Amino acid sequence: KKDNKKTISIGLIAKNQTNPVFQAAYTGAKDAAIELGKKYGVEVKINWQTPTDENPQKQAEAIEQLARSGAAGIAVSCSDANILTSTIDKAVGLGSEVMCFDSDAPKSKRFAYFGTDDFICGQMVMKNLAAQMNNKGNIAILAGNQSAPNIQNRVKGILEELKNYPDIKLINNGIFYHAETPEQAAETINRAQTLNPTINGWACAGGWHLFTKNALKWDAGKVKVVAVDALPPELDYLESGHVQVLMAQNCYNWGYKSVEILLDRIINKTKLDNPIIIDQLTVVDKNNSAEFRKNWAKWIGSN
Amino acid sequence: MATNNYIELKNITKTFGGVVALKNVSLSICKGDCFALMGENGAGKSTLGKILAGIHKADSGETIINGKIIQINSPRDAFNNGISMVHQELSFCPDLSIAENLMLGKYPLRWGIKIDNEKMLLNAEQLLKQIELDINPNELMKNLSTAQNQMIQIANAIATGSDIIIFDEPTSSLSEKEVVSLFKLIKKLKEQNITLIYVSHRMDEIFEICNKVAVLRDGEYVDTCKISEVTKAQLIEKMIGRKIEEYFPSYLDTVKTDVILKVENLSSKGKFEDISFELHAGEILGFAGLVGAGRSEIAVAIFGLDNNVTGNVTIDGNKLSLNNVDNSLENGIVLVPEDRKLQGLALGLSCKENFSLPNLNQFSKLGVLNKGLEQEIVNNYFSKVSVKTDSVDSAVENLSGGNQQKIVLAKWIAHNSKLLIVDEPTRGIDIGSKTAIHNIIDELAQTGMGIVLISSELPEVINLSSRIIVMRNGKMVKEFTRGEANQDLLLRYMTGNELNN
Amino acid sequence: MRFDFSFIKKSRQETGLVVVVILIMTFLTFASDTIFVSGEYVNNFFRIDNLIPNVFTPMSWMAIMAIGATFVIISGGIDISIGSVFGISALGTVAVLQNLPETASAWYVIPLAFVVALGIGMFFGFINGSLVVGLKIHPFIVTLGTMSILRGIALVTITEKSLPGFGKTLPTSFTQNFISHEMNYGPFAWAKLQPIPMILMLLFAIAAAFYLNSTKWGREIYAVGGNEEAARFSGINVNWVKIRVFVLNGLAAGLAGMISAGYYGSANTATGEGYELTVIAAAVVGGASLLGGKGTAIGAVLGALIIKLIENGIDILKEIDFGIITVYVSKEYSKIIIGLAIIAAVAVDRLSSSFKSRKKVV
Amino acid sequence: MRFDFSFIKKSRQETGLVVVVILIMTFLTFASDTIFVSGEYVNNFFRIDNLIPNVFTPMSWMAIMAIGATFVIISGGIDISIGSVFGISALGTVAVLQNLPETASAWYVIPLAFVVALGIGMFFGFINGSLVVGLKIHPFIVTLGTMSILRGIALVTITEKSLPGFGKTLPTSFTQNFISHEMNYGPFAWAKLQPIPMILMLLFAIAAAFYLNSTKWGREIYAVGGNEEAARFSGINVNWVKIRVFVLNGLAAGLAGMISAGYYGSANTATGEGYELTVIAAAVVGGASLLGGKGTAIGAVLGALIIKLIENGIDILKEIDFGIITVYVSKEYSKIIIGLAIIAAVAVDRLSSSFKSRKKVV
Ligand SMILES: Nc1ncnc2c1ncn2[C@@H]1O[C@H](COP(=O)(O)OP(=O)(O)OP(=O)(O)O)[C@@H](O)[C@H]1O
Ligand SMILES: Nc1ncnc2c1ncn2[C@@H]1O[C@H](COP(=O)(O)OP(=O)(O)OP(=O)(O)O)[C@@H](O)[C@H]1O
Ligand SMILES: [Mg+2]
Ligand SMILES: [Mg+2]
Repeated sequence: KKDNKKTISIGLIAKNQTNPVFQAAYTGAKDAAIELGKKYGVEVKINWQTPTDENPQKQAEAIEQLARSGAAGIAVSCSDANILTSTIDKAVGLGSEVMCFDSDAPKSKRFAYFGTDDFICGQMVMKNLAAQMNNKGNIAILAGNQSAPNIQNRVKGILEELKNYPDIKLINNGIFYHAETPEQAAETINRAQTLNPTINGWACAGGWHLFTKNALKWDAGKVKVVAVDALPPELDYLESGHVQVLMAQNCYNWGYKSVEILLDRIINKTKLDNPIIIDQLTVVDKNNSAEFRKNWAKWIGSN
Repeated sequence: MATNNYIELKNITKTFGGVVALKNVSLSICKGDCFALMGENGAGKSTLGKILAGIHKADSGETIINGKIIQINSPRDAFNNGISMVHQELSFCPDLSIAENLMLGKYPLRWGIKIDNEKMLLNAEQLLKQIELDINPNELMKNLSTAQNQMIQIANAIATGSDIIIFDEPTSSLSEKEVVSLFKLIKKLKEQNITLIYVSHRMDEIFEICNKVAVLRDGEYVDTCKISEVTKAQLIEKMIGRKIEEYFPSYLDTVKTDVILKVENLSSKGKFEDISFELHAGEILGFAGLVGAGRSEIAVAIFGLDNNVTGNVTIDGNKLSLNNVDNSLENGIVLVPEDRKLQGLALGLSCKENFSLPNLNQFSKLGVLNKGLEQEIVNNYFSKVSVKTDSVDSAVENLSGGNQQKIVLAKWIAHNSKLLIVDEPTRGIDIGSKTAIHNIIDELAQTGMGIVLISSELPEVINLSSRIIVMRNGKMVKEFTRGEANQDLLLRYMTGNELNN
Repeated sequence: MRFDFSFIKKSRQETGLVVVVILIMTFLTFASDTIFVSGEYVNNFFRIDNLIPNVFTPMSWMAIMAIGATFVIISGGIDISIGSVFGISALGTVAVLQNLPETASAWYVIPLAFVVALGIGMFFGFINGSLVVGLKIHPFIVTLGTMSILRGIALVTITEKSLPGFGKTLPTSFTQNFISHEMNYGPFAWAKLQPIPMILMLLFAIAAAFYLNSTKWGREIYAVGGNEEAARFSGINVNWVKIRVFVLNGLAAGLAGMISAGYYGSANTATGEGYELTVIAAAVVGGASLLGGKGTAIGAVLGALIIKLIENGIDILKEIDFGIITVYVSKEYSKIIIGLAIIAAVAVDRLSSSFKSRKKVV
Repeated sequence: MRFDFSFIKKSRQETGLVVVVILIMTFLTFASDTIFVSGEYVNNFFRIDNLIPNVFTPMSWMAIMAIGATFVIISGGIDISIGSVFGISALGTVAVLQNLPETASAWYVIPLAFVVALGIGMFFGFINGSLVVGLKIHPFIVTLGTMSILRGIALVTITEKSLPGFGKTLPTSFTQNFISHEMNYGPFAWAKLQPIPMILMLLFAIAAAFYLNSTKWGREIYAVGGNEEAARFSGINVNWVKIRVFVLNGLAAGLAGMISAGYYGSANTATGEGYELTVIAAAVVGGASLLGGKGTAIGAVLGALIIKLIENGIDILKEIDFGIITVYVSKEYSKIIIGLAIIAAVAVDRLSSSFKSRKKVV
């Protein structure tokens, strides 16, 4: 049945199976496996070991399991860097090449990280929001899960950048957390807006609330919103004018580039000078949203 | 003759798992009979009733009513065939009203969906009147006493207007007063030519109200007799397959020795008031009273499980700290509680575990059990009170009521006590076991233990006790010596009619 | 003599809950700032454009599910799969409706939405009930299993993880013109209220209250929860009652899922995760007893309301000035406050009912 | 006559579980590929470097918690706050140990770790138990509340959300030299096994089995779960027994938290979220009855093992060739498979025990 092509097994571990961005990464990885497999003349198998719910311990178990069943490479988006560090080191010790995407474990022995710099992402959110608000007004921050380090890093970026705008004030007690489901996020932002009508700008560390339709119950443009990610439902809000700017991560590339980087390392033994490969965020607004939307046809439309 | 037979059961067999509850039982009952079923614990009386009432389905055999073979697969089928049953185990929904409990499963409806509350209340009131119970039908079931519960259960059975009513030990939790109302009711039912099947362990009742009696033994049919043609002794012999020498042991009037228990001004709000008495070593002190008179509550209070109690209890010269079971147990006070299934035993656990529960300290060192010693002690006491079980490791729920009660007795006898309080020690227990338990109580008294006996069966109290205290509405009303007491006198004090006659 | 007082007795507990609601609302009204919106000074908490959009509307689906959970709890059971049933019904509704043209007629769309959502909910409710009855397994275990299974089915079947799928959208006759219809007319036009979820909740609550209180099917549920054996001896088909409560609970979760799908115009594979515990908490705060035999539909609604009011309060209160000391309330404390509130609500209920002296009739 | 057969009867159920474990392991051995690792062809499932690191080690903390849960379940209670207690103990351990020098002496570090982790666990267990006993509230509600409260406390106190904090690390005497010690000697040196969690689990299981079976305190727990009233009438301090089981459960969760913290060298504010349900599932699969009075420590371990084996199977199997058909197993199916397994395991147990005829002695 099988030809004699060499098989390379690559483990892919995202944070959870419910967020569409990780499905896009999976698609990217599978595409890369086919395209790059041809190029290198090997069979690349993608072993998708993402836990259904977010759970760093489960990710650690998956890494160890992959490493011990001969995975040549592993790409992981860390739900908690602290918890995964020792396991990543163990996997490296067992002979697997390990890299991180989307969310890094900087203290571990992973040879590369590909993804957004969350702190910078936060700064860019704030910078764009400030521009939309003409550098003055009151803002609040939608901050998702208190336990998610990458989200909280974005919050730190937002707060850091905010210092550059003396006329923009974070309202008192203005960081709003919520469980990371779209409905909870939508409920939280609406409640916060009603109860704090002075808010005229929202810096969102994520985009969960925008995964639903008609989540923002105020008139388009009355409050400026900048959020992260540009999933198809989020793009609708750009078009309706409820959201001004989205910071798009290329989540398809999380998978594609990761496989590319891993294969380069496994086959060509390439050593990276700088392990950190920052994926530039795409600033999506009304003008380029239609174009950006086309990406999604490829990223998740095909299945 | 055969045409006279209203209910005919043919070759009924019923097994539960491996247990044969009924083996090829055939019975004929005529219309209008008040038909008694007797037999030892586990003989299969309740099972037979439950088969008629549609709760169990017979493995084989047929049921013929009025000449027709009928299939009873559910309680509803039984209703539809005019059969209802008063169950031995009381079962109600505590948070629903009396009226609703009475109408359960047969609500009067308006427009086919809405429950007709008015009609429900009306029906309930009528029923309560029939059983001579003066309660508001809106009262929640959980607020009723055991006896009232039992009466409601009876009302429930007559509510359906059945032609056949099965009473399974209806008097076991009734006191004399309610028994009188019940018998009046039964008389009325008999007048209406309703067929009654009456299960009871109480000989006197059977002779008072029934006209025929059938005996079961170990799931097998033994015989049917006309009441007028049989004596108690004959019946007992049929039931247990041997003769019983004497119904009650002859009490040996031991000389009164030192006072072992002294109770002074014991009160607990709403339960009992100002109770004072003394108990000597080797004495059996009986407590008589109607249901709800407060006897059990006194027992529970002395045992240390009443947190409202006030007064003084002295045991063997030591003052007892109240509401403190540990202290009571240390001082050698033990209680065989009134409700064996609720308070006496954990039915799912083994005989041994149940037995050992209050006695763990006897065979543990630093908390660690010595299982060999435990086994020895268990075997020793089980043979002392002759518990019949194939293994001490089988769950108590698999044992007959009599044997269960013996285990409760055994676990407390093993606990090295000075004062044994037994509350309704023979409720729902067959004659064989009953005699055995009476003997055990008597022997314990002879060893010098003080015994408080609470029982709603007057013959039991009268025959076992050396002194009898009568209680009414939470107060002590009279004390009798053994010689003075008789059933009539006690009953008058219990009901508050002592001045009449 | 003949007047039926049982009604008053039953609603005594609900009266207690109403008092709690009033107390919380009074407290929040006094504790919250006066703010300036749309040209007027208003109380930040007590104004229609906070109460309806932020309390009553988002409590709708929670309350409907709490009523469903109450059915099961009264019968003596528990269902922890409702979050998953809610999610899968919402997903199912969107999955079906997204294939219709955006302008499809309401006469077709709305009945279809009800059939799909309630159908899915009742189907899985029936599965739950049948497993409980057929295998005689504790409902906690059965629904622990189905909770996981249903979530898994959603993950496997919805490859996009979020619906409507790429380039699709729901018919407006279901969303803007029905569930998320905006009242931009009438006296409160300015507040753009979306009353439909709330109205559906009230209708469902009334129907459920009638069912539980005044029909024999409802009373049978109390009987089974109160004493299963007694119910069986009274000729009630206990197994069927148990299946029925799970089906009704599924129906409630399905209805809630449909409303959520219509309100948000979407659903995803995480929708409803963790709702089971909030919903059970609402039911219990509303007076349902996990031992069975007790609970009411109106209580469940009040329980959900109390929880939603607390959530609203956490966002409102920044600092509470008690005269002597000022307490700063941070949103980080919300989990702590909600946990305390659940225990306190049930404890107060327990204590108050133990004060009502146990009457005994002789 | 005098020989104690109770041991055999009690272990009948465990024998059944062992059979299930063997069946699953046989199936996985035959269904999994032969793979090429470290220069050898080996069975992907049945090899020491899969079983120990991927099954036994990660099941350790789950099994320990399942034993704890079994204590509570035997007594007739339930505790859904264990995930939070586990999390907060792990966080507490890391929070304290991270302040020690990396090279701190084992004699100091390890006792400290035990004291902190078990202390935190027992403290919150005590709170749970006291609330259940003191307020007479159903343990499900109490622990639903404390689950939220403890998670909230973790979020509020640990501002970094993940520990060790920036620039800090745990003493190696706790991590590399104790909990996550790697056996790079002996016959399996190549496999780099980390046996300590497994050993701690075994020790705990043996201690717990002894406690439940052979001490009077253990007997008392069964009695309270079997019939609380009867236990009270046997002079047992029921309230104290109830508090005790919660304390023991807290101790178990604390120990598990400490092991997890040592194994991963860290903990975060989400650690243990959702564990309560898996742990209860393990306890129940292991034979504990939510009605109380039944359950064993060894059963809990076997229950956890079964769940972990299934998870491992899902990770390992890509396709199963049944001869006629080939089934593709994707990770996405894991929730479905685990849900089915929970129900199936309990159903099989139920059916098999109803075949054992009920004996009655007259
Ligand atoms: N549900 C059941 N499951 C298993 N065995 C049962 C069940 N019900 C009755 N039995 C058994 O069937 C036999 C007959 O029991 P039954 O209750 O009919 O006795 P009984 O004559 O009414 O005794 P008692 O005088 O104690 O009420 C007993 O051995 C009993 O243990
Ligand atoms: N839990 C309770 N709370 C309040 N009052 C109670 C409670 N239990 C019993 N009582 C009251 O205590 C009184 C005595 O009841 P008790 O059960 O002791 O009577 P008894 O003479 O032993 O009769 P029985 O034969 O029913 O046991 C009753 O009037 C009853 O109302
Ligand atoms: Mg009987
Ligand atoms: Mg009594």
